[in-house]
Amino acid sequence: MMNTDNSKPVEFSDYYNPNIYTWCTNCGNYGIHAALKRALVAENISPGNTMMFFDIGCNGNGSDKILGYRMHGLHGRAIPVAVGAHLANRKLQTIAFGGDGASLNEGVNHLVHAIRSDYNILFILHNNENFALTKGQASSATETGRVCDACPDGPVESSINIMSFILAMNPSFAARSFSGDIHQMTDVIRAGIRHQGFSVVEIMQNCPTYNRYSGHEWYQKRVYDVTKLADYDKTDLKAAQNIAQDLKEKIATGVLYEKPRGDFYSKLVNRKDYKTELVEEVKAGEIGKLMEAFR
Amino acid sequence: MMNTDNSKPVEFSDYYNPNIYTWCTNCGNYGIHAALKRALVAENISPGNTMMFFDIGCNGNGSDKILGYRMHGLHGRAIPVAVGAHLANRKLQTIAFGGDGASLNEGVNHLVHAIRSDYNILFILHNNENFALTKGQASSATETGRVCDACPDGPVESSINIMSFILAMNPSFAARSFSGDIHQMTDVIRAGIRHQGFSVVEIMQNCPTYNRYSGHEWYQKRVYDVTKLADYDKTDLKAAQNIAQDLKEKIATGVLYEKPRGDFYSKLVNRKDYKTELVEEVKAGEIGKLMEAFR
Amino acid sequence: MSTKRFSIKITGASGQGINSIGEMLAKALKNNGYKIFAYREYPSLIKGGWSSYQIEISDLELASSEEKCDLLVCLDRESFYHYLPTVDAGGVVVHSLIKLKLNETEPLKSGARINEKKYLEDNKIQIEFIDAIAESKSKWGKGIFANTILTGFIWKLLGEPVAEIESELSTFFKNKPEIIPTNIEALRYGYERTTELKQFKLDFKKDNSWQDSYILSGNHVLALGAIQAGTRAYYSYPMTPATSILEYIAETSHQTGILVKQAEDEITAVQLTIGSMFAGTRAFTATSGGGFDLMSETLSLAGMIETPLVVVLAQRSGPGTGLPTWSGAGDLNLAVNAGHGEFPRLVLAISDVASAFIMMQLAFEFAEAFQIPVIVLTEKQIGESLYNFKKFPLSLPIQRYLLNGEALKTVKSEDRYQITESGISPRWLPGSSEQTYDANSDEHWLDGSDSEIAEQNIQMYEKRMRKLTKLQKQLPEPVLYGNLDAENILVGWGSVKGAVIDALAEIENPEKFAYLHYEFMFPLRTNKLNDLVKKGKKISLIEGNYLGQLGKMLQAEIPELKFTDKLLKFNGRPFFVDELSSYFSSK
Amino acid sequence: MSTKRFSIKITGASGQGINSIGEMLAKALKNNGYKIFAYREYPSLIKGGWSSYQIEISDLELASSEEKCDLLVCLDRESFYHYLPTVDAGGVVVHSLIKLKLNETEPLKSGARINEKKYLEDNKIQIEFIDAIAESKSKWGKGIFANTILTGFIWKLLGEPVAEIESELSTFFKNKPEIIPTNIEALRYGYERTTELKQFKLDFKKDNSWQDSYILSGNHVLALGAIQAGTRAYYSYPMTPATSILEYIAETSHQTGILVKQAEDEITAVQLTIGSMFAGTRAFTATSGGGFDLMSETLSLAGMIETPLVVVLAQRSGPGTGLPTWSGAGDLNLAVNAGHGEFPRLVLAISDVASAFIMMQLAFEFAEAFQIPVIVLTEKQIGESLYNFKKFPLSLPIQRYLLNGEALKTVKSEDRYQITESGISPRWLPGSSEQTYDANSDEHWLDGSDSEIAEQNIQMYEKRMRKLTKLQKQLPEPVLYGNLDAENILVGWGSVKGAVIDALAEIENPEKFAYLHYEFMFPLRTNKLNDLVKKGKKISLIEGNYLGQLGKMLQAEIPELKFTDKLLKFNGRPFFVDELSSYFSSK
Ligand SMILES: Cc1ncc(C[n+]2csc(CCOP(=O)(O)OP(=O)(O)O)c2C)c(N)n1
Ligand SMILES: Cc1ncc(C[n+]2csc(CCOP(=O)(O)OP(=O)(O)O)c2C)c(N)n1
Ligand code: SF4
Ligand code: SF4
Ligand SMILES: [Mg+2]
Ligand SMILES: [Mg+2]
Repeated sequence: MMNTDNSKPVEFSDYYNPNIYTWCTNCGNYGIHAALKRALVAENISPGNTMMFFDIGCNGNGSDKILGYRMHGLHGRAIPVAVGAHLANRKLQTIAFGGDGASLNEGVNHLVHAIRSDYNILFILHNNENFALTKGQASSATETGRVCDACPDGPVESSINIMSFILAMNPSFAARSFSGDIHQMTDVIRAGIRHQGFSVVEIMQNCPTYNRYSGHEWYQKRVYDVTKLADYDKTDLKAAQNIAQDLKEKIATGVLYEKPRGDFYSKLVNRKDYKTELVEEVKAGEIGKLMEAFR
Repeated sequence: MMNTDNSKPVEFSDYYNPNIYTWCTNCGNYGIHAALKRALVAENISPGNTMMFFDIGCNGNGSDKILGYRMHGLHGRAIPVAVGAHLANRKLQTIAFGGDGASLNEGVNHLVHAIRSDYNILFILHNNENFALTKGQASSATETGRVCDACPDGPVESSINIMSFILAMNPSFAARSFSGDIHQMTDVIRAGIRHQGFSVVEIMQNCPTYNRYSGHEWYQKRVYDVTKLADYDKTDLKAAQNIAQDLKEKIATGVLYEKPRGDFYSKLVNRKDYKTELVEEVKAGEIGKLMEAFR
Repeated sequence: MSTKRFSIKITGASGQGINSIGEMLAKALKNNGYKIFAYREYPSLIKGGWSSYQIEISDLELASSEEKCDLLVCLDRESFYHYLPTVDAGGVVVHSLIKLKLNETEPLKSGARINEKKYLEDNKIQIEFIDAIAESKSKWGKGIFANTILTGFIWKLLGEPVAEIESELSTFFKNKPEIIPTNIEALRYGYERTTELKQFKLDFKKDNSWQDSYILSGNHVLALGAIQAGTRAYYSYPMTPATSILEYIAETSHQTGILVKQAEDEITAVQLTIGSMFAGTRAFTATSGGGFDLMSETLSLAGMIETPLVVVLAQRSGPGTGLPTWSGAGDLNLAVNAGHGEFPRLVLAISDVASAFIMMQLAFEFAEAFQIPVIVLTEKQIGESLYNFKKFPLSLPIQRYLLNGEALKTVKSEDRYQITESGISPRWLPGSSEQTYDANSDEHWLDGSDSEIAEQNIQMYEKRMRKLTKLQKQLPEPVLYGNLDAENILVGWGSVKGAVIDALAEIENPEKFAYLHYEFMFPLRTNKLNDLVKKGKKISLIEGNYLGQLGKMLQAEIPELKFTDKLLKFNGRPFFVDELSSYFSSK
Repeated sequence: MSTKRFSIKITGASGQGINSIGEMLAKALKNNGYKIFAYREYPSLIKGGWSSYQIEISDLELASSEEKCDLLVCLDRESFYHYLPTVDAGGVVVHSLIKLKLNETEPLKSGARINEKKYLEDNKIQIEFIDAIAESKSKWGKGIFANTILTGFIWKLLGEPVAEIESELSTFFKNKPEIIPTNIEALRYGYERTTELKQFKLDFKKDNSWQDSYILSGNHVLALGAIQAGTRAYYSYPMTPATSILEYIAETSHQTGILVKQAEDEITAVQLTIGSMFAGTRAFTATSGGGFDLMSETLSLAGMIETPLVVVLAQRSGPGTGLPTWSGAGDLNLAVNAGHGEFPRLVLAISDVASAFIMMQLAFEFAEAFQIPVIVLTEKQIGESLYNFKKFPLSLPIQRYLLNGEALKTVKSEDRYQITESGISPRWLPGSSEQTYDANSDEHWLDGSDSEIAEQNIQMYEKRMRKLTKLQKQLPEPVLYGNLDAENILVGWGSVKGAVIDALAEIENPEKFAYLHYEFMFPLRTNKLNDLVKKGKKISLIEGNYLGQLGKMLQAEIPELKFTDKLLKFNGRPFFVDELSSYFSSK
């Protein structure tokens, strides 16, 4: 179920979709798409060998602006549907995308359980700290007290630091980047693709329209790359948890944590001896033996 | 909306419901109900002043074996329905109950968000490490690899340490107890009732029928009460997180963490000047002023 | 082109400010004594795409739009391409598109530009370019007065005196007084600008008493109806076209004291709602189809535990995410059948602002009187269109149907789910007595305790379902509008009403038609329709969906019912008055 | 008491082991050449309450139970109180209740004990006490052989030779050979025990070829049907009465290699399923009503993106949590209407084991052929009853309806949602071509890209809905059982079939009746029924719900259809053959 003649290297233009982007000027999503394409090209994965699952949200409006086998599904559900596809055909690269609203509000259950289940997919979380597509309401990542649409006094709930949340769930791979840094995004996405297990990449995504608090410059001033720290050990979960906490002064980016531990499918005892993918196995099942037990 | 003539102290028998319990012999739920009643009596809260919200699960089968204004609602939803009731009438004591399946599987979103929202209710989590009512399937709290119903090889997913999960969400009150210790359960339930905010009490609940791994004696040997530790500081979140991790050798119980920070309702700016409860305010709204804006 | 109304379409990309132009014009027109109706189209994205703010002007009260327009204003190219074909013969186009080149070839594929040159010529449409941004820049050093210039220019084309629009502009910017003077200048500049275009003349009777009429969206009025009904808590998760209810209730929460919680998802929103209703306040939630699906398990819960619940289902075009910012009426079957198992429910459908106000009050009334879930259907077309009207309909008295006073002293736990003839059992609130009960989603007996005894199970099931019989008896029959003796009857529900009634007011042969309008969708009353069927009337169906969902429901009740015609529309657009007028005229 | 069958009810509290006794007896009986059917009642709790394992014995193939029984065995008091009234006149009761005192007064309230003494006398029922635990203790030092003693005793009452039950017991305990010898002793002890009771004689023809027939539950066969159809992944969240599908597929997963994931909730389960189907394997999920509600948004998604999906809805009695371990057929309306917006779907209803096997294969066939969601209804009564049968029905060839080979070389992205006459567009799997597409839940155009252009929106909507027309044409008409020329026609679906057909085999006047059975519930085929209506037959409805849901659907299609009678049952119990026999006989 892989079609590509791998002799021809994948090019950036292979992902070109003639539909016109509909994001606002300076929206961070442009950078994310650019990095995504670069990473896929660098990994030599063609559109025909990629499955992408988009959530409903501004981020998801990119689904028809790129190529690949895509689904633009339901709000909050990009992760489980991607996992289902991945389990059926692991030969293709599976990537899911979701906003902070999708991932921490409507679909937080999926994030929690995907991390503990170790599905081997890449999840890119577009964190713009609001529900952008519905015009700027608060998400779990919106700062407490920040006035926004439908919330004249700002939310009273504690805000969730998404990376801290992810790291508290004991992931096997967690990276953070910023939509203004295409190089770093490309790198962490590539690392996420290569990691065997559930790879979460949180991207702090500019939303000049609804998030005027932390814009491009604001982030630019604060982000730093952990790989540039002399003694950073990305296999140390506690260290990652500590460094991820600051979202005000110095914001850690890069692969904050990575410790492979095998993925879901490869731990399934009953699939150990199979060389084929589920998608290749659809044929009349052998029920004769099973029926014998009921005589 | 409070009916009780408070002059007459509440008695244990006030909570007596003639329906016969349907739990298995030695089920930990018996002890939990006993402690619950004791705590309510000790706090002098009558059934008529209590609202209890039961989940679907073995724990929820207690709903018609006690008195109080009760709802036995949907699987996984005890928390939000309890919160809705509480917000409508804070004069009554609101308590929600749920199993580990309900709280970490079907309804984990509610647990995450109730903690960050600081609703002033008590939540009692019956953790028997399985889906008991549906006959013993794995929950998120079931140990990895533990063979159980519908899982002949045991779950491959990482198991969730429920108290660690709760503490990672930065709660304002988190206690753990064991269904074999009625005194301690009574104490932590009372502390939870008194706490202003979302109080989670995890009870490690014996399920002799489906959880033969960690029975009464097993726990008995391992639990210790943090209040008996000379230098335990229950306002230190990190300390609580550390001490909560061990579920194998020495299991910490008691109020592990408590740091009041005000509850949801009292943070609502537009409710500041109200002396009444929402339930007392239902009358024709004054829309005249509002309409002026549309001329 | 209708002589009974004049319509202006202001179009542009999302984010270009067409709504501000539209609102200002709409208010100024109504302050001038005209009656207006405004309709909006916009895409599901934040910037770009094409969108429109369309204003109808008349001396009749309106509740619908034309598909065609008399004056089209275009701020961006996509909008021009898209909306040009909607300009009526003899109409006018004003645009700000630098170096616009009209297409002169026939379109080859779906969605492509029409032969614009030919269209303009064939239809004798005048077109004029105004480089408003450049003019603004050259006058005031920056482009931001472009929209004000255009507003002034449009006002001039309408032939209205400049004073009215000036005063409306001042009101519009009242929170930024510093910018008013230059905007007034820009407005006058636009108004006085020379033009080749013909000037329209609004040939409608002005009604001075109309000046302090209201302009409100259906969602505003829906929220006001709920506030009128004593709502004290609102729980919701944003979803178009219900989001503006959340926005409005939140924005006014300091005035009303309503507790507003944006929940983490729709399941939470509806569970919070039923929790609050259980405790005894009035609360509701609103969502669209996808969110409603998620709430449906809770509808079934409400039916079982006999706890009142009010859920607004604001329809858009489905399935899936569908056309999230467009209208539709395809969720009637869903509202009637969602939620597992069998339980009594009431489904109401709002059709316009008056109906929004009353239906929300009735929703609470019936939910509490019958202890059932009530689903209120509305549509993007109703929720986001702007209606112009003078008087709010009647406020209904609030009744709670709760035990209190003496009754509470003798009540027993077993009364809560008493088997009664009507199916309605006594209800009292938590905290009001020491006789407590279990609102048990497991099948239960009198005090809510579990029961698996067949005989009790039947009795309790029948008791619940009997409420449906009583409820149906209590609901009104649908209302017949138009010539009550007409030969041709149209049956419909929802926003269809506005378009049909407006069309009947515009055609030559209105006496041939009547319109039977359903607002109480389930359980259905069918006597009136049955009579019409018996009288041999020609009955036709009009609905905003593909399947003719109401039609099927009616046919299940009235065997003899056959539809002469079915007018079904399911492309996200509402029924337009002009398409209905042609339909009627052709009969 | 039917002469065509004999029925034994083994009753006790949950956890007392009645299922083991039942299973052993059932297998031994079928090994003896009898035909059996077993039906289970149990409460929604782990220990306690009352439950029963009922075995019907006959020389006819059976698919239903009697309400009454000939032999009642009671291991605990609650069961005795509850089930005594189900013992038929002339029957026998065996119990182990120490110091049981029969009630001799009339019951005062619902659910209370009947006047037991009078009931026994009036009906000439013999009763005997066996202190099986004490006897076991006195013989072997511990009580655990009590059930085996009772099994031996029952076998003796049936008048069957002891060898058969001995060999079945050995098979039953084959994994614990060390306990077999003492159990055999206990069995013989029970068999040889003296008794005052009359001995029955099973007066049925033995069929030796029946010895290697199968005994399986409906859920087993449903799973086997899915395995036969090539299912490679199963995703589910436990919920009675669907849980045993999960259990069975998990237990056999080493043999089948099926990937099994118990999901964190139902939304996840159905999303995993549609994801796997999108990628091109065959996967499905099963749940009951409450979980189905949560899945309904995904049905709508599947409809929109035209991705095959198979969901089993295992019905129990609702609403809410309802009677979680009891049966019902109240979710037909839900299956037909769940999920927002309009989209084509297929609803199938299983009626017994043969149907379970075929319907699961057809579910995948239609889901893939039409690229639609397929909902398969079943019931606790079917899923958890044990059917005894000899041959699995036919296996259907597997077709995938996917582009492959040469076709893939010329395919274009725009082919994916091509507008076709049938409504079905080409589908090819991810990875099979570099021409990719967007399965877009937003309304879209040919390659799945967003579209808000009215004309395209209509075309795509109509294309999807056209599939419904083709599908309906392709589905078979319902099957008419019994005397095809009969005057009285019963129409029904689901487990009703077994009871009706069994009853027709037992009554004196079968020629007066025929039964029209629906398995394809939506879209409905109504020609056959229409013909019967036109012929003036008396049509009656039989359904396991209150509203007569199929009846209403049929009436919406066939105006002339009136029901002479409605047999509606909604107390968690299936239709029993004896209640239907009396109904028929009274006609
Ligand atoms: C079930 C459901 N509920 C609500 C919505 C409406 N909705 C669409 S996008 C969105 C939030 C988007 O926020 P986020 O996930 O952060 O994405 P962003 O737009 O910020 O990229 C919501 C609430 C929906 N489509 N479906
Ligand atoms: C929506 C829904 N899904 C599934 C079920 C079936 N169900 C009932 S209880 C339960 C799990 C119970 O586990 P837990 O919450 O840990 O409670 P316990 O029985 O262990 O006390 C499940 C899956 C249900 N009632 N509703
Ligand atoms: S609203 Fe924000 S996230 Fe959405 S397109 Fe605009 S800038 Fe991007
Ligand atoms: S199964 Fe477990 S939790 Fe349920 S009643 Fe029995 S012991 Fe208690
Ligand atoms: Mg966002
Ligand atoms: Mg549990």
